[in-house]
Amino acid sequence: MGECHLTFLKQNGLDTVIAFFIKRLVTALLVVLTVSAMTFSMTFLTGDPAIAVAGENATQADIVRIREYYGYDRPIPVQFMSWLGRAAQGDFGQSLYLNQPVSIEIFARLKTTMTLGLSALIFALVLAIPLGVVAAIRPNSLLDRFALTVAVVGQAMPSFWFALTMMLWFGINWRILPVSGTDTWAHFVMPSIALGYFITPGVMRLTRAGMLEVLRSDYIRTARAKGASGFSILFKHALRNAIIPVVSLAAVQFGFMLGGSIVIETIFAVNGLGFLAWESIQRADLPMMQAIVLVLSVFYIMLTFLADVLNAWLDPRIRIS
Amino acid sequence: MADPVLSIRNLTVGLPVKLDRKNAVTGISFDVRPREILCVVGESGSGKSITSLATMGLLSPGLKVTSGSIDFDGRDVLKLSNKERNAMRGDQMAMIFQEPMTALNPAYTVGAQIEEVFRIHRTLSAADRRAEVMRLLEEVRLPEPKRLYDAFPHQLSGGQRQRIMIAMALALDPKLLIADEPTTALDVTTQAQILVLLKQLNERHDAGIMFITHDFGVVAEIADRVVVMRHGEIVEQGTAEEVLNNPQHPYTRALIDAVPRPMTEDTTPEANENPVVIDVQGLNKTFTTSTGMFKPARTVTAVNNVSFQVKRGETLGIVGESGSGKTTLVRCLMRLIEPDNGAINISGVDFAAKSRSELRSHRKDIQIVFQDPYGSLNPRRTIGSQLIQGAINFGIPRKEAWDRVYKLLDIVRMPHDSVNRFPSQFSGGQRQRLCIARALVVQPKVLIADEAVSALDVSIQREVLHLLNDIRDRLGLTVIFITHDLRVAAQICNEVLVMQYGSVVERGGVSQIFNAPSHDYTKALLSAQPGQNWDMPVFDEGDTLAKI
Amino acid sequence: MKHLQLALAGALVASLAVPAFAGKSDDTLNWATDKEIAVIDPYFSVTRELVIMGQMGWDGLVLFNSETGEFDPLLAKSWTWDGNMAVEFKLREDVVFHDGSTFDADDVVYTVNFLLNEENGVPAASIYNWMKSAEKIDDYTVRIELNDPSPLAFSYLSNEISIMPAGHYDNAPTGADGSKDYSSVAPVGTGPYMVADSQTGKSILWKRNDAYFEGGPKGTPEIGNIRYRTISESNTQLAELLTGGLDWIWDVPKEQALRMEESGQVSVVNEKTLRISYMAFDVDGDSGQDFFTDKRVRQAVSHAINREAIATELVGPASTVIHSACHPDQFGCTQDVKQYDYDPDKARALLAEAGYPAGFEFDLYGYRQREFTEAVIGDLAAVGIRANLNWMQYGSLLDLTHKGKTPINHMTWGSGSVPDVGAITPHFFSGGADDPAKDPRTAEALARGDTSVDSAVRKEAYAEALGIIAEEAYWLPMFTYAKYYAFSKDLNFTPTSDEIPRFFEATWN
Amino acid sequence: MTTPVSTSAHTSPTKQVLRQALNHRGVMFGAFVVLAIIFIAIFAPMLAPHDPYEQILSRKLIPPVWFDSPKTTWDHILGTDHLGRDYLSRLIYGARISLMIGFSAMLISGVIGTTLGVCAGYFGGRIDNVINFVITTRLSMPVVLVALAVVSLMGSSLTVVIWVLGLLIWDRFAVVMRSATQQVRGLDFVASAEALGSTTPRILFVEVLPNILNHFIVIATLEMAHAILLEAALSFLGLGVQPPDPSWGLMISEAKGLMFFDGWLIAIPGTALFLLILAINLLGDGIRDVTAPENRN
Repeated sequence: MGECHLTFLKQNGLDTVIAFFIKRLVTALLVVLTVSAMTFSMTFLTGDPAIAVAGENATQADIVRIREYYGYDRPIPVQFMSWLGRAAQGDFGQSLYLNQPVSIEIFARLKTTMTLGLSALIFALVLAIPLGVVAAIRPNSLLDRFALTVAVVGQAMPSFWFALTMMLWFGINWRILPVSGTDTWAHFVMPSIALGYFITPGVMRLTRAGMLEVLRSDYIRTARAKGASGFSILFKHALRNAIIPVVSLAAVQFGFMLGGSIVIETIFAVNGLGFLAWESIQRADLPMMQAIVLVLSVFYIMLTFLADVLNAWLDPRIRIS
Repeated sequence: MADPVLSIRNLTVGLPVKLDRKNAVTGISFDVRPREILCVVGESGSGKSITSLATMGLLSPGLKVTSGSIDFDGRDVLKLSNKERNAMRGDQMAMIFQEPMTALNPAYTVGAQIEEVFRIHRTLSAADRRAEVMRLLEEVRLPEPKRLYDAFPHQLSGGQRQRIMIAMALALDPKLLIADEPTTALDVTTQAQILVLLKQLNERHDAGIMFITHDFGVVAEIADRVVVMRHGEIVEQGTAEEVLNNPQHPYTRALIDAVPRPMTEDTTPEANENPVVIDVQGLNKTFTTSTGMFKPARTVTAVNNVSFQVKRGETLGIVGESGSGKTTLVRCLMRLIEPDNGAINISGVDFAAKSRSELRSHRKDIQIVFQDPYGSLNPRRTIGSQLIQGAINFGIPRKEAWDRVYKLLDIVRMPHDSVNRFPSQFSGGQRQRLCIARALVVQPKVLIADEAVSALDVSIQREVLHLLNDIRDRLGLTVIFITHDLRVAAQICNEVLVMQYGSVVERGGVSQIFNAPSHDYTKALLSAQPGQNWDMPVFDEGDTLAKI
Repeated sequence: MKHLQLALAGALVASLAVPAFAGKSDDTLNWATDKEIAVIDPYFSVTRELVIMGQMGWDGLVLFNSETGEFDPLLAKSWTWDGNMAVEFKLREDVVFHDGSTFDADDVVYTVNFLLNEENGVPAASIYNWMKSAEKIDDYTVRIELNDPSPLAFSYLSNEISIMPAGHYDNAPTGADGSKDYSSVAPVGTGPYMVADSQTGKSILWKRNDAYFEGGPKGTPEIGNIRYRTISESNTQLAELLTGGLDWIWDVPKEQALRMEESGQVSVVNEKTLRISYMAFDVDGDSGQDFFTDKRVRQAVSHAINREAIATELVGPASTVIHSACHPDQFGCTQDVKQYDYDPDKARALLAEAGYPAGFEFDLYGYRQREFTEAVIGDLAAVGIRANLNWMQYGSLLDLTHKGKTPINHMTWGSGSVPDVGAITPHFFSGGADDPAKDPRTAEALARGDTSVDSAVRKEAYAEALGIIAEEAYWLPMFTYAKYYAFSKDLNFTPTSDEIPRFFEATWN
Repeated sequence: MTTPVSTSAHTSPTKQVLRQALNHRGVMFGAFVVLAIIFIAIFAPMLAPHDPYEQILSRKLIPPVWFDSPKTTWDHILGTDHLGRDYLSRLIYGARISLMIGFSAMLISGVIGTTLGVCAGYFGGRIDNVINFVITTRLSMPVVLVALAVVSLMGSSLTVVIWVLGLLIWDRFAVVMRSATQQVRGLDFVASAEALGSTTPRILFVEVLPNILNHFIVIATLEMAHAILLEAALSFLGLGVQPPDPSWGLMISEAKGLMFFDGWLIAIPGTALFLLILAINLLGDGIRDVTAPENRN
């Protein structure tokens, strides 16, 4: 890999690469700015955040106190600018509910969500790529149909239903997996499957389509004409090329999973970012909501960037001009 | 004569059901002998590629050999197991394909891809393998083998890639080399080089070469023996000498007859007194491409200070190889692409100076027919609605517009009921006729044909060329004819512009260009034409393809 | 091959088998709610969970005895009232904090003064702003002065005012905005349990305080560890309870509770609470949908809803239908007011009389236990009133009700577990933002009750106000909430109506 | 193989696709189920045996007839829900709401996404850059989270849910339509229409749109399914359609509490939802198959 990057720098010139990074950075900043403005204004769709903070059974006096304490009486643009200024320094303010800095809390939860997201991704890839490959080798065969069924069923099943059904069988009836929590790796098995299964269809279809296309391509015919064995053709020649778009998809899906794990984290009591987001939404914890949306969009942008870099690394046509 | 390395007997390859023909190849038999080049010639759909793929055992799953045998080196390859076949392929028989751009795996260096042949079939040390690859790279005349070894396919030109393919095919000194239209996708100068290379290699190696082509010029250049195929059957086979100069079968004759003749006689056009219709002055167009994320933006000068004039009723040929800027030039001319600067005067209107909305009313003066007969008609609309659109756009009453359409259908020799059909129901040649009709419906002063016949089989090519000439004369059109093929240009043009790297390098009458070219590039183009030394026989009118 | 597969499968199951990390076997009581707890401080967290854990980690001066209805001495040995406006506490001398320091009068004075100092920003002001000051008489005597006569004083002292060691908040870290972050001070109290470990959004582990003083009303803690877990999804709580991952949950919906009881795997108890359900009408017509300015329409709605069915079928056996704007268990809460029985025909007649023979359509707002509200909508539909449900977060809904934008809001009130009408009716009918009617008569009567410590005077004043509310049908009091508790058969636990489970009293069977 | 294959005269591409569709099992199954559900939705008042809103608390949670329970009755074939409402009737009426959510959200997102995608793909240049930025921004916002937040803050009602979903899920339309338009824009018949003096709107509507319609239909089915699933997820968290309107997502969410005990409560609407999504997806896949360029002549 290191060698690859060296060639990559050598062949393109450092300037080009730096220019590319700067361009991406500017776009990323603009996106983040737009997203933050939208989330900030969105959170003022509601009435008075002070009431949410005060909680049930609070008196009017309590609410007024809280409103002044947190500065909700200032004009919204003023609040946005001051929030943005602090956010730029990594300070997203205090959580209204958890009474501690938002950034610390998010950072703590991110670890759990990343663990869950990564294991879900690995599950999805391990299931989807071989299925996609097998389906592409023998289109319309029994295996292809099976793979297609996995894909179609996966797309049609609400993830929460799948999760709860798994919990019923593996957790309650057979008792081979812990129901909820994050204490051991076994706790991550069901949430990872539930979350990963959701993206399996997409990865599988892309692998299948990519393999079908590549297997039809001229260079596979060349490889066959060379006398290469079926195995070498499949893995060395075909998969190597078909996997490139899958890598991008996987990176992007990973981003979606981080933001989409709300339901799964809620069901399996995984105290990750998704759960924090959902709890924050329920208690109208504005600073927390804003920061989570922002962090997730930054993550998404970083992941698409990573996907591009990975693509360039895998695909010499992009890497070297 | 040596025993044949390949001997095909009564080979029949079945087509999957539902198609109009039962077999892709029906009962064909021929031999390939060591050290000989056998050319298999035919138009598209003749079954020539299928024959070669069947020999290699590379037929796509839908196609099945239903009878016959393919004896190679004493064994019937149709009866070999997969493993035996793999062992044979790449070692004893090798193949070169048509599209050098896609035939190499983009993910590996070309060195690694050649090396793979040794990995598969031989046990050699890494150093030995590398040495072998270097030897091969040198043998196929690639510059700087050491650097090329680590290059990826996309970094090479088409010709270089085809040389890599050849090196790969020759790696283990096979007994049989199959080349499936190996030069068709290449520019004519590159084609000439590759043909020379193949001939040289043929002298040094023992391999028999089976060379698939549609181009009789190429056949004349390299063939020892020729097999002519049509609709999956062999219509004629014999030595190159016999088939080229004394073809027996009417189809062969017709095919040869349709080959564009090189310009030999001096036909200086009579001085044309007509007014100038197109006056282009100092046209420039540069593109800035930023194709990849890590690639620096590149500036390409596609059209470099081009000026020319065409008079009414003339046909101007613009000739150049791919990338010479000829297509960009005409698209700028029509303002389908915005030129950077320059003046375009078309019958008194400066196209370059008008705003796009002002331009609309003048668009009818200049029309275009494109190369790809499949992309230039909207698959979702009936032919009629597409033909009439232009007239409607310029406010012609519906009835009159339909009259025009029917009249034009007569001119392009298409039936009137074509208007109710969809493009998918027409062949490539028919579509090109319809495109010509569509362009003419607005009664343009200038018609541009942008490689309008390049995608067509040679026999159909000739018909369309005749049609174009006919229309020009009947309607008093001015035609700009873009082509990469000098021979085609010679058949239809009065004058020719030769372009290279965006610039016009030479301009002159057809006979002047052919007989007394002044620019080196024009000379190179001319000398690269395949089959120059072949004196094409002429047949009676009776043997046109239409009759067969 | 087959054998190998079986062996592998067996190994897999074995390696996955859940360790018994819960329950009697390792002396840990696991309980869960859906809340995330980040702040372990009863003053800086306004959740029910912290009231519960506040009782575990800290002690107040007194403790409410739900059996006798009296206050037992806790950190105080005894007390004497000096008129209505001051009370003097004698303190226990054998109490130590978790950090080893000894409890005395300084700690009480420090705690009260800390609460009263506005700069400290302790959120729930109503629990302490009845106090004027605390004063140390001697090491074990404290005098608390009141601002006004306050009948709820002891309720707050029992449930809400936990005594912190003197100087507890002095070393609080300074937050980003320069203010002190008191909420992150490590919890130290005198209670029967102390915090051993906490992970935000996941769990808080309490371990037994072996140095807890003997002879107090909280008894001596038996169970070694009590772990609180956050599990938001009720199905998951249930699954954990059934598989032994949890020992105790509450707020179980009735049907689930009944099924679990049938299964016999866990103990299920339905216990009444001080929370009531009510519907408040937009009496002023501020919402723009002025149907409910007409008393007959309000009464029609009251007759249309089958509260009895909702209480028995959906809430649970311990739930009762109520008729006045308070909980029957609260002091001063008379049910002797005008009652609106379930009578759809009468409802239709009243509607026709009010000019809506064909009914009408309006927006109904709710936030808690949707099936209860859904049942209300069903009943209203039966008399021709179509209610569009607007389901909201509590905060957003409260904001709307304060602005008077809700034609009807279906809400609940828990009175902070205070068994006195003073904790509910005055909040809603003294002319404040929550007052749907702003009737000066109720405000006047309630003020009389609030400022007296004479039981008779208070009862009479409250009865007057409750009578007006019922007569005018400003509210439709619906029913008392009853909570289903489900817990392990290993656990010996008794629920109380104040919704403060006393885990420190729980034992293993 | 460029062998020209003759097809019978006067068949439009649309008819050819239709003929292929009729032979495609996925399309037929999908179309059958979707049409059946649409039929049920339209004729709900005639098909439903009871008023779906009529509640009888004393008759709650009657199991479906195939259960061995003394409570079952043929009056309530699929039993009753937790408020004693007829489950079959609610299921039938639920088809209306679920379809309406899916269809409306798809329509909103389709209009937004197609407009953006076609403009970006056709005009290119700066417009493309700006629209690309908008798409990236949208993609970077987590859908479920934003939907939850907005619905939670604005209060959930059918209209809010439809608009929030519609305004959030247009990204795939935009991305696909953009690349499809780019592809069509590069074809010569567009250049030729331009040369023939067609106006830009005319080119867009007559030349470009009909040729990207198949992509639109495929994405439309996917997004419709997506919207219905998202609504179900919102409902699961209590923020979807509000009772008493019976969307299938809401029925699942109301039944989930009893899923460990009375599985049928969640299985019935769950299966209905699953079938609908499955059918829509199969339909979309099938349409993609039969309209894919390699399958056309």
